[in-house]
Amino acid sequence: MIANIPYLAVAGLIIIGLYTILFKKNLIKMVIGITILESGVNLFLITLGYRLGSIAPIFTGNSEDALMSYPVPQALTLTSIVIGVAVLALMLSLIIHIYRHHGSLHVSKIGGDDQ
Amino acid sequence: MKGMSTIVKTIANISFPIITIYGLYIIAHGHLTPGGGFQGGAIVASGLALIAVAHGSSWIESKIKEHDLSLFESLGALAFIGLAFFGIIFGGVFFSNFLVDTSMLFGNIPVGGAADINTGGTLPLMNFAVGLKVIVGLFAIVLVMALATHKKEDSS
Amino acid sequence: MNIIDMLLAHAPALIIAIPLLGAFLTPLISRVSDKGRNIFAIIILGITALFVFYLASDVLANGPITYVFGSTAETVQSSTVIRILFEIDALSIFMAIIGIILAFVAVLYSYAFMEKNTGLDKYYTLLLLMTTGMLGMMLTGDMFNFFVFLEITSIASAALVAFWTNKSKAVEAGFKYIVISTVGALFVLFAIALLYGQYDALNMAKIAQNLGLSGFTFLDKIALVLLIAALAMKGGLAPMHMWLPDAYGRAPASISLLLVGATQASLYGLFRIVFTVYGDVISLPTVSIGWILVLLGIITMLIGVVMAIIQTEFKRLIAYSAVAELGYMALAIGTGLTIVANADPTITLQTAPFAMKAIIGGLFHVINDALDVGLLFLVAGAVYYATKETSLNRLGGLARNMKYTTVFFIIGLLAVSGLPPFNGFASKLLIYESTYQLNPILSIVAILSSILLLAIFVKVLHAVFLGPALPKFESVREVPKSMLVAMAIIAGIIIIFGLFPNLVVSNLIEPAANALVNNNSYLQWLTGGI
Amino acid sequence: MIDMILETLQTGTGFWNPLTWIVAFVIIFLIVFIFRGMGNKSYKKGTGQTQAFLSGNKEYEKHQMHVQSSNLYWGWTESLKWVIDMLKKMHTGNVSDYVLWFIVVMGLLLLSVGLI
Repeated sequence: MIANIPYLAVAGLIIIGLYTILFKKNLIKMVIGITILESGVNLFLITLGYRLGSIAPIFTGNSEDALMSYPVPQALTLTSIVIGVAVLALMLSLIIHIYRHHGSLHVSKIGGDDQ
Repeated sequence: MKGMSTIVKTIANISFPIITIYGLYIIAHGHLTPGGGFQGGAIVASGLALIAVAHGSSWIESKIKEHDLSLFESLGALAFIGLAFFGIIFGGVFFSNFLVDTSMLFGNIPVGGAADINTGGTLPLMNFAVGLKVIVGLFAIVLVMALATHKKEDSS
Repeated sequence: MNIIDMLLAHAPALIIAIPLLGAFLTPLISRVSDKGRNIFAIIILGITALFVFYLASDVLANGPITYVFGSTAETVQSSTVIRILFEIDALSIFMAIIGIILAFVAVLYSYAFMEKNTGLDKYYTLLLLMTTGMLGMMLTGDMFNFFVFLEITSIASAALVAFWTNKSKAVEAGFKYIVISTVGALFVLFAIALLYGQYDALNMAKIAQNLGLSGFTFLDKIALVLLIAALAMKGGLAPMHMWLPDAYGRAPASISLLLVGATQASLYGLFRIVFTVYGDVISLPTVSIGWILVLLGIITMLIGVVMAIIQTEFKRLIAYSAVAELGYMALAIGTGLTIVANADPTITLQTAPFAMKAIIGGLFHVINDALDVGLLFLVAGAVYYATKETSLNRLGGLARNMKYTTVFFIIGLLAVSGLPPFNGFASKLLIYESTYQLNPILSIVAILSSILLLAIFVKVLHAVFLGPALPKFESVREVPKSMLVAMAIIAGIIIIFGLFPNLVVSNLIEPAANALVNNNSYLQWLTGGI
Repeated sequence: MIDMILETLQTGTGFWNPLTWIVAFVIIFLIVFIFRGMGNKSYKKGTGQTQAFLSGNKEYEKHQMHVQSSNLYWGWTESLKWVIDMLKKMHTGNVSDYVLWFIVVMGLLLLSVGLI
């Protein structure tokens, strides 16, 4: 049971993230929702690589046969975090521009052209 | 945006070199311990962001231009790609780690749990390149965003 | 000579590396000269195109090529495949040809089209990055690498959609696009994590092999659903297409052209996942994935054409018709999939030969759609360049001033609505005939949408180019030569494809369709039998 | 080589050869042209014959006569108003709704593929 708690946290984070994206009306809050969703996925990746009782996969100062968690998911998570930073920066700068045009961050301000 | 009080400025000035050295340490030991170009670069950039907040973005703007930052960003990226291209020339494959097992820089092969800093082949060099790009890139983002909000305040 | 041979041997890596290198050199060159930078971007993509065409001839003659980064293919054939590698078969290189044609034409078109804008060093950097991401998605053989390239493409294209930041609608479209892309890509990453957790592999071929061995678990089903939904959204299938008209309609015309390629790269990912990665187990779900694709395709076509008819913005109208065109591909590939992935052993590709024709038609339509819709976007951009006007209600009589543009528009019109003797007809004929044998209603809907597409574009032809000369457009002149050349390249390819369809089908499309259907050839290198 | 270029595309049950089509098109065009030549030759330019007749109303200036795009296919949009209104309501332009559609489709797929 205790081993499943990270997966429950993953599910919780993803649901909170989606809820925030879907139902919050402030653009900044939507961006926060995306970040939470991303954290959920990253946590899932990290959890996959963990073996019970393992240590961090560091070569220096550890014996070669020590039980280590898998390094590949951590590398993947890191890549995902880097991409997340780029996406976050882009979204925030677009929000700055939207605010300049409308003076508001309400989601209904960015309406479509078909209405 | 104006700078903050003298206390904040002084503390920021004192902590900035410590943060920078810590970040550079993380970059330099990327191939041995957790960390690397991005993580260390983010730490250094956060130190720069601290300075930007403490002294105000207009003060920073008078010292550094965003235009010059993009030059260093390109240089970092070019160094990274260039190393990958050198892999074709010296190692026969793109991204080949051609420095490993040579007597050159970072050429040692680690032995049993005791890797020294002179290992890793091209990896430390790529970490430096990425580190440069991330320091400059993240700082440029922070600076541009600070200036963008600051211009808005001026006009309203 | 020796150096050239050496470079050609590394063509798979260089196709990605050269635009990437170009992207980071652009800001430096732009300090020296603006004109030099524009020409530099054209040259970079020209060189990349040469490598793509060389690689295409190689792959089509000798079968799939595997390129491992930082190592050789032999060293990764052991039990764990952890290296990033590119695997290029006929389908990937077919998509890459589409991508590089679009990218090259886009950069050529930008030369004059974007001339008066500021911040062009960023524009060209992002354009080259987007090309890198697009080509990477098409060539990679690694799931996580696919995700990374997907995100690179999304970030670069969202920034480019919002390039005209002084227009509030453009910024909003960019924001919508990046939100949609990020959410979709995160679910792709989640699915990749599910697959990685079960099979300890990120390599597509390795995952496919392990999936075939272990059956079809519940987690595999969830991963499949997440991948299909996310990639279908990025590929603009209804009812998740709504970001597409926003993004296509508001981006600069050259970027709309490139976005067509990015969208199709996502569709390629969808096909690759369904046919190759899940190739051995796709017949196991009770609900046929093929029918799901067919259903999505039908909805997409109908929504696309109905919404296109009522549009008043030129590029938004073309964007909706692009949505309809995407529906054709989903319909055709889905039709093929219903037969390929059939639990009933009596129904195979041999007993139902129309499935193969459907896949060929669908893939042929991928390249035709890219060219036709792309040409229309370029014409819309040319009209905007000459008149600074996007609303169809305020345009008129431009044929008097812009003769060449009008001719290109008519070519695009006839091709996109599938009239003989243009290329759209050949692929649509294949789709009609094969879907008819699956279910007549499908081909009826397809023909109906085609007719409506013709009606839509005849309306545009009348509203924009025909009619009396309007006094406010008296001073309008033909657009600069580089834009005309860009349009002429695409129009020329359309005419060649239209006149000699079998040349294209038998040399380019059929190998791609075979590569799509037989995932064995994709998995071959794992066992060392290249 | 030439054979390969001129080959006919087999579409399963039919075939498609653009060059044949073009030849046929030219022949039909010639026939139509001949028929057209046999028509009435009483058309005269610059006379009342060529002027538009708008129920006796005065003719507008040329540039005012341009039919705008939103006036075209008026009947179609009017008769399919319910469909178009429904679709317009669907395209809100609100990014939350876009994500909602994605979640809905994903949920439906999950129900149909994952659980059945």
